Amino acid sequence: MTDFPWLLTMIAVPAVGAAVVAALPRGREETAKQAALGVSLLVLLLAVLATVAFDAGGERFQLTTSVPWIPDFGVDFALGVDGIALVMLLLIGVLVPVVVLASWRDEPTGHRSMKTFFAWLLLLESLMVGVFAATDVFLFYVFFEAMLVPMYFLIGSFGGPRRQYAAVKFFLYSLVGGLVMLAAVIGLYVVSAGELGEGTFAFDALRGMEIDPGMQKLLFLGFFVAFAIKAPLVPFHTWLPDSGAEAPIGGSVLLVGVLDKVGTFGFLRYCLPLFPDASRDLAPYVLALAVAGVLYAALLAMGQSDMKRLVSYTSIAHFGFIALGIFAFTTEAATGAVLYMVNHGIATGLLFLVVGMLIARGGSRQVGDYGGVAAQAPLLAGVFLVAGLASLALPGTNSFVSEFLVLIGSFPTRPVFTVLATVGIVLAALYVLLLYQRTMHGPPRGVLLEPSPETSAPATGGGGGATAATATLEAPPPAPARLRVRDLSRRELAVAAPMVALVIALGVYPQPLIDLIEPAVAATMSDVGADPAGVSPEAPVEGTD
Amino acid sequence: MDTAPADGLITSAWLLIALPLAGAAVLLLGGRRTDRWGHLLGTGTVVAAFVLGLLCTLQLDGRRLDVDLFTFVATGSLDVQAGLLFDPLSAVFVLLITGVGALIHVYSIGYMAHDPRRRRFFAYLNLFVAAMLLLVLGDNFVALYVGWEGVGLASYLLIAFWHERPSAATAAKKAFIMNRVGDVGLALAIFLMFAQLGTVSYDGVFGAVGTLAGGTVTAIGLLLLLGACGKSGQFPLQAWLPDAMEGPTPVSALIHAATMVTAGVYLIARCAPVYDATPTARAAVLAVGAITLMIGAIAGCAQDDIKKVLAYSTVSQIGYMFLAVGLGPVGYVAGLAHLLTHGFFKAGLFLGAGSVMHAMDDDVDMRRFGGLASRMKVTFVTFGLGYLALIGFPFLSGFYTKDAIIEAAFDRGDGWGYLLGGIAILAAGLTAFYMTRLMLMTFFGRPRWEPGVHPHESPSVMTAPMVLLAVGSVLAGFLLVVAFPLEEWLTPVFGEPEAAEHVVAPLVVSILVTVVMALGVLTAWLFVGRREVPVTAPVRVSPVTRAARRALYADAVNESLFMRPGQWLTRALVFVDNRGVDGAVNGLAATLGGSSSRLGRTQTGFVRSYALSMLGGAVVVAGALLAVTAG
Amino acid sequence: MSLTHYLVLAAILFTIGAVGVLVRRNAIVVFMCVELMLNSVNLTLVTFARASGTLDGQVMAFFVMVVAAAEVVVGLAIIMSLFRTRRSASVDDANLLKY
Amino acid sequence: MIEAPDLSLAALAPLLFVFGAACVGVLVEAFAPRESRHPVQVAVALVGTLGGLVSSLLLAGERQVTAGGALAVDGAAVFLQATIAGLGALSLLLFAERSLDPARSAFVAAAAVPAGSPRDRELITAPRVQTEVYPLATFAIGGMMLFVAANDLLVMFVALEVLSLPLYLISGLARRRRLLSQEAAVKYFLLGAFASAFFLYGLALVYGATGSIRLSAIREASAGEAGGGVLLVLGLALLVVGLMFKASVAPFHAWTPDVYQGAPTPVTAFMAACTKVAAFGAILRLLYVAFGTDEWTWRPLVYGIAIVSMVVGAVLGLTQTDLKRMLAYSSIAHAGFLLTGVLGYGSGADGTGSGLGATMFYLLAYGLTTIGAFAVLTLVRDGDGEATHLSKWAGLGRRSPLTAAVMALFLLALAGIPLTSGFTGKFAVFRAAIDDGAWPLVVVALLASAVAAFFYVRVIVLMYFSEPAVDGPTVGVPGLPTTLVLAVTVTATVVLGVVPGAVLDLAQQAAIFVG
Repeated sequence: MTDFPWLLTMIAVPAVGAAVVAALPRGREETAKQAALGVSLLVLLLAVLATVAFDAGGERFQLTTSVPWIPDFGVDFALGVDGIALVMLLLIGVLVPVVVLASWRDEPTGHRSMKTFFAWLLLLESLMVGVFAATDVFLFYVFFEAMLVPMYFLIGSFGGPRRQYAAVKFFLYSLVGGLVMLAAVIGLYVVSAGELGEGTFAFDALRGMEIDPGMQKLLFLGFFVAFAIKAPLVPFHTWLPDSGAEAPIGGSVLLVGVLDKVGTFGFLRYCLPLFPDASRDLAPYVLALAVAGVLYAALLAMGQSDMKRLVSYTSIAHFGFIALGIFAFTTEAATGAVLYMVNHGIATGLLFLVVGMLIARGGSRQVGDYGGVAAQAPLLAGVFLVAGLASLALPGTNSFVSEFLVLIGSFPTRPVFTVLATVGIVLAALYVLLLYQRTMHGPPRGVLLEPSPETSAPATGGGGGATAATATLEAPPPAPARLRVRDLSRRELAVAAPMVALVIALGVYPQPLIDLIEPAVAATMSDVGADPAGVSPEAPVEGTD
Repeated sequence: MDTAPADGLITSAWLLIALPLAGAAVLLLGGRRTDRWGHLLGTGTVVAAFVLGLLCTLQLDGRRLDVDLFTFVATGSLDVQAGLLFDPLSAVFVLLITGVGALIHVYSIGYMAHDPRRRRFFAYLNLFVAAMLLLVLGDNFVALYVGWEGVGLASYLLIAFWHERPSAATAAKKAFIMNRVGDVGLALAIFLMFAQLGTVSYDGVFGAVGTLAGGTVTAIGLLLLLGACGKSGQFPLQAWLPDAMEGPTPVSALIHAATMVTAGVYLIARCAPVYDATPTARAAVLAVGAITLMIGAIAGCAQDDIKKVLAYSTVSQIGYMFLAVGLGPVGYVAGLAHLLTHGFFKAGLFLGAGSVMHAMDDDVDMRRFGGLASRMKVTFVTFGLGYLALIGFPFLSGFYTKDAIIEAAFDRGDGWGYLLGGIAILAAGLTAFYMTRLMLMTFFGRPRWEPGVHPHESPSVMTAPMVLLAVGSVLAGFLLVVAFPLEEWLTPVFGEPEAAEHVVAPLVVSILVTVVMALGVLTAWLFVGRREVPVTAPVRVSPVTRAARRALYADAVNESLFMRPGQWLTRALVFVDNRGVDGAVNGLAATLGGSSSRLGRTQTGFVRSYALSMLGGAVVVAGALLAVTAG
Repeated sequence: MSLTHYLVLAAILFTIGAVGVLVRRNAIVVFMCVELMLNSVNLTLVTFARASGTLDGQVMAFFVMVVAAAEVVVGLAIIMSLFRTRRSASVDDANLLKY
Repeated sequence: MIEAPDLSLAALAPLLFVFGAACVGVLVEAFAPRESRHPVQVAVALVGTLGGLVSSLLLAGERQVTAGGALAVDGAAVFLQATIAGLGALSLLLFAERSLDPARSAFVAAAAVPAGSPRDRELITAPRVQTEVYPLATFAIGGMMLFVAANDLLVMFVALEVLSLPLYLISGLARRRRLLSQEAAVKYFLLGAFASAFFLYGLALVYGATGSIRLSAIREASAGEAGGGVLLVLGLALLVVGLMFKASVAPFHAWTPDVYQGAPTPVTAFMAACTKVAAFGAILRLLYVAFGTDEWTWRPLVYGIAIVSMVVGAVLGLTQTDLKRMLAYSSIAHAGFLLTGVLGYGSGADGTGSGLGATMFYLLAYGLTTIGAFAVLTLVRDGDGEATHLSKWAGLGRRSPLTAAVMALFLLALAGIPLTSGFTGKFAVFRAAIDDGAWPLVVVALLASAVAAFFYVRVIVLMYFSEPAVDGPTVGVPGLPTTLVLAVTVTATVVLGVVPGAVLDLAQQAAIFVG
């Protein structure tokens, strides 16, 4: 079972699926949807089977495949996963089918066929699997950059009104980061040629090198900038609100849920083990950025009137927490950070999805255009609340475990930063509840208001919108305002239910995931010179009497 | 004291939490199918939990038993087990929560009978009971924290139950946020314990408190106190509790009077080993208690909303409890006893207030009440008993437990002891004043009802719990202090009670308190009972009254210190982010674009200028090469 | 006269040619200036050939002349077609392609 | 008794094929009947270039100096000759496309007829095809192939002229927008001649300084510092100026946008791809062989020029609204990237760096991609010929998804996105440069890439994310030649991006100069 090329299959299946979906004749949208769902479910199955095949206590990298690719550069097509990468693959496996299902009936704004949408989505899935599964730095870089292209098209072709601006901004930001990283990747190779006699990109070989501290700093910065743009840390973050807001909902979910995790994953996988001295030296600065992000983005989230922008800003705050966990250099915090990566994907993914469902009903992204939805769509409101609570890391939801681990693990080594970040949990409660109260609570109002009966009759014709608008001006205010909003449909329930279930399940019993993650985190911590066994208490514990 | 693994029925103590939780899950997931019998299920699970809790308590026999469930989170050196601790302290709370909870569930069947969302109400109530039980049963600080925030969620859901009302939605949010501020303190305390001791279990932490530096223990104590203040509506986080009265009245009774708000007292009592080691933090608890005691009592005197009066009263009474537990070993039992009796009479008072509101078409303004004593006999009698218990009428519950606290305060023996005792006695007088005012305005005098209001007694499903609670209000004090002393029951937790050296004789204190109480009642009668109560509140009042009406400007302070600056900050940051951070990037792009078009102008299209640029380039190249060679 | 004088003269001629390219407008004249530059090179080559005592430089000069002749053919053809279209041989008039 | 120079015909076979074909082409032009000329000319030119390609491929591994020392047939020469021949053949196919323009050809029917005259208007739609471009282009290809093999400066000069003169002519042969085309030709010619004069003067000075024009002799002389000094340095400077002009490196780039825009698009493709290869081949040979020991002199110079070129190309490209002009600025930026590869010569004077191989690979990859990009430009037309204005391309992705997809691929490759040949090439040259310690240059190069990416991406945005223009262009159905070109270039762009191993290896093995 372990000999089966799981990872290669997980890359190949969606790629082939994308090609097949793209090659479908025009007008076969239904087939495209079903094929995309089937393929993504197959990948989920593969991810689960791969997890079964993975031995948590075994070698660091498992399920490995390695083929020489560009011998001239010393590049291998080398795949393999540790626990950290594996849980990310599981996250991809879960999110993509959900996204496919959520995009089932999306009316694309660009009049483009959904067939193309699903083809890009599957291609994106393939590349996302690749980026987490690569154990060759060059290969990682290739996937890292190639991933931009499908996302760029998803935003640009299927996004909101300012999609062109958002797509270009996304592409250029990421590209700039990627190019800076490219310099570092090449530098790493050159260094490895000096250190090891022969240039290589193999992660395991690079990990063992002793690099000159000055060089380490340069290379670290090269990688760091790329990752800090990807998993936006303040001040590299301004692309995310635009992209998150303009992307189609499915795109936003994958963008924030998975794509941006490559950044934090990169911190942990590449920055720390490859440049341990530089990581230690520069950690205070990174932590300052991370904590600044937690507070700054949370405050900004409160100031947003666009729901998708708001959720994007919350993600920036969450990325601050993840970075805090990674750069605190304790096993507890880093395990929490990895768990956070998964949980944030689920929680914020759900939040984006449910915000998308609301937007699908009202056609507006403005918070102010909604109100009192809970009274008539209790299921929608309930899912919204669960997503919001997960976002503010309420105990019992998955995010709590990870946020708690990050903070409790960071506190022993970085008390000041941790205390500041902990203040962020109040702000998190504020932005979530403000959003929830404004949209779901209160008297009915906003774009979903039912037009009064006498005006709805003539509006059956073509330009209903205009007629209704002019009519409401003349008509007396209707006595009991009601919203014209339907509660979640079966399809939407099928989207939300597994996510809600995961939110609760991982909130109550996260230990299986932690068991997967911890060995890899511990290995990383010993690379960076921290005690892999975790924090040792400052005061001696005497036997309890 | 050693912790032993649970045996017998207590091994299934997890069912205490699981039962109401399952009830909540069934009701929430079951949807409309469960509408018909949902309230019965909800009530049934809590009653079952009460019975189970009672049986467990009977088996307990003063032991400290641990129920290990599963590994919640274990990574690195952090090991958090999901486990329950069943000891005399938690048993007391289990009985209070499930007992009062069950009564209030029964009451709610009637109170919410006509609400289309009754099923969901019971689901939330069940959720609350489950979370609250987790809070008191957890055997480590993380479990406590989970329950802690869980009750916060339930409280949020229930305050916002009528969420179409913007005031309810806002009150719920306010409650959650202010609680979260406290939660930060609790969380930081847990982080500090882990960093210092490497453990978060009660046993581990309490066993090793002695090894910690004094400053660290004080820090932990203060942080825990912050958490307690948030949950219990104590100064400076007291402002949310009166607003929380926006929720349905049973909620106010159960959550915002009897149980959840007392969690802070539980926390401090549970962490007695920590506070025993830090006089500084204990002093802070005392200060918080005393200040809140007065704030609540003063604000309670000027409210016209019947539930607000009770809410401020709750704030004030919990202040008593904080004062008590802040006194250290001598006060823990006194504080907890008052907590229990308060649970009975305040729940009873709220249920009575609910009954009154039920009769008055959900009006809460006492200025439009009056003369209800004859129309609602059961309510009047039960409410009256609760009232007497609260103001400390001799030989009713409050008399025993409040006096004990005041005695304990005097027993400090120093000047502070007299000050605290004096404050407590003064507040007792104020309590008598505002509660008498409430009684007079509601039940006596001339009816001032709105047209169309026809007060009537509530159905028996509502009055029965009120009667039971009234009985409790009358007897609880005697039972807990005299008949079956709580002190003995809790000895395994807090150790043998020290023989108290009374500075002021208990009898003197009792007489003093009773006299002050009588003065309060008298004053209230002079101010309210003798005159006609205006239907609208007078505008021209003294600054003291104005301040009391606005609860000593707590909201104003919060608004001007946090909310408005926060809003400005947010607005400023949005501007900075759009214009500054994003602007810098866009500016860079614009600069590039601008230089592109400016540079593009050099591409004039004239061959001769191209040739010039080439010649210039050649000269530069040659010059540079020569320079390099020469240099 | 030393060889240096010849070299300096050639350099002066080259410069005159280059400056001519920059200042003259008539395409033919510009082109003639280029030819002047080529011929200054020829002078240089011959001078150096003389200095080194080999014939290489002189042979190269012949090569240059041949190439220059070819260039003239091509150049005149191109300038001619431009002139016939625009009725002007001014290089400044050919200014449609810019920025 | 004069000894006949040693002449290895086998080693010269690629050149002979191409020049032979060019001469035959002239004869065909003279003697074949007008009707049959076009197919015959195309056949002759293709046979010549493909013969050149095949024979140079067969020469792989050859290392010798022949033709009396005038020509070096070494790895680099053969690789670049094959590249030029291949790219030349693809360009010729673009020349031969007959189904896109209603008038059956992109080239003017009678160049001598004044533009805009009644006769010209008559001819513009007449299905008359002129075929002189084929022998001219074949001569240019031959000149380029000679250029990269030239082992002495005089041969290099002659080759420079042989490749330039036909290019001047065919730049002016556009059928439509003839005024622009003629202007381009005049500008190219005058500036080209001006640059040649610089080159020539440099040649003379080097000759004076070292007494020889043989590259190996110059190397010895400069190493010995015997005849070095000011003359040699000045000579090097002027030679470099002449070559940089051809390679359209800033600040000698001024002609590039104008000529690229004005010339017929197939010719632009030809120039962009083949001229660049040839010019860089000569630059590499000059710097590595003749001045390889003088590395310390030219290194800072190339460093600076590379930065200027990248920045100018990237920044000026930002605001272009004409696709051909935009690609011209892109070509200038790419010249800068190539120069970073040139810097990866290797530490010390032994030339062990991977710069040569990397640069050659980059040239191949860039040449193929750029020909492809220009080929796509020939497809998108409106009433007035090719629609090269950016605004016309709005919504092309919806109107003609395949064309847009192919163009997007080329643009992504030019931007250097992984899994395209552009990325592999960039990676190779940057690695060579960093290997040689030139990492500040690489950082600049990467920033310039980012800036340049903006204008590539902007085209994609227009094609895919904008509403189609109302009076949008039509997308022609390409005939066999253009289809072939697109197929080859698309395949190459993807293959060199995904599995570049074999070709990289080939370039690295061929990275040998003799002489």
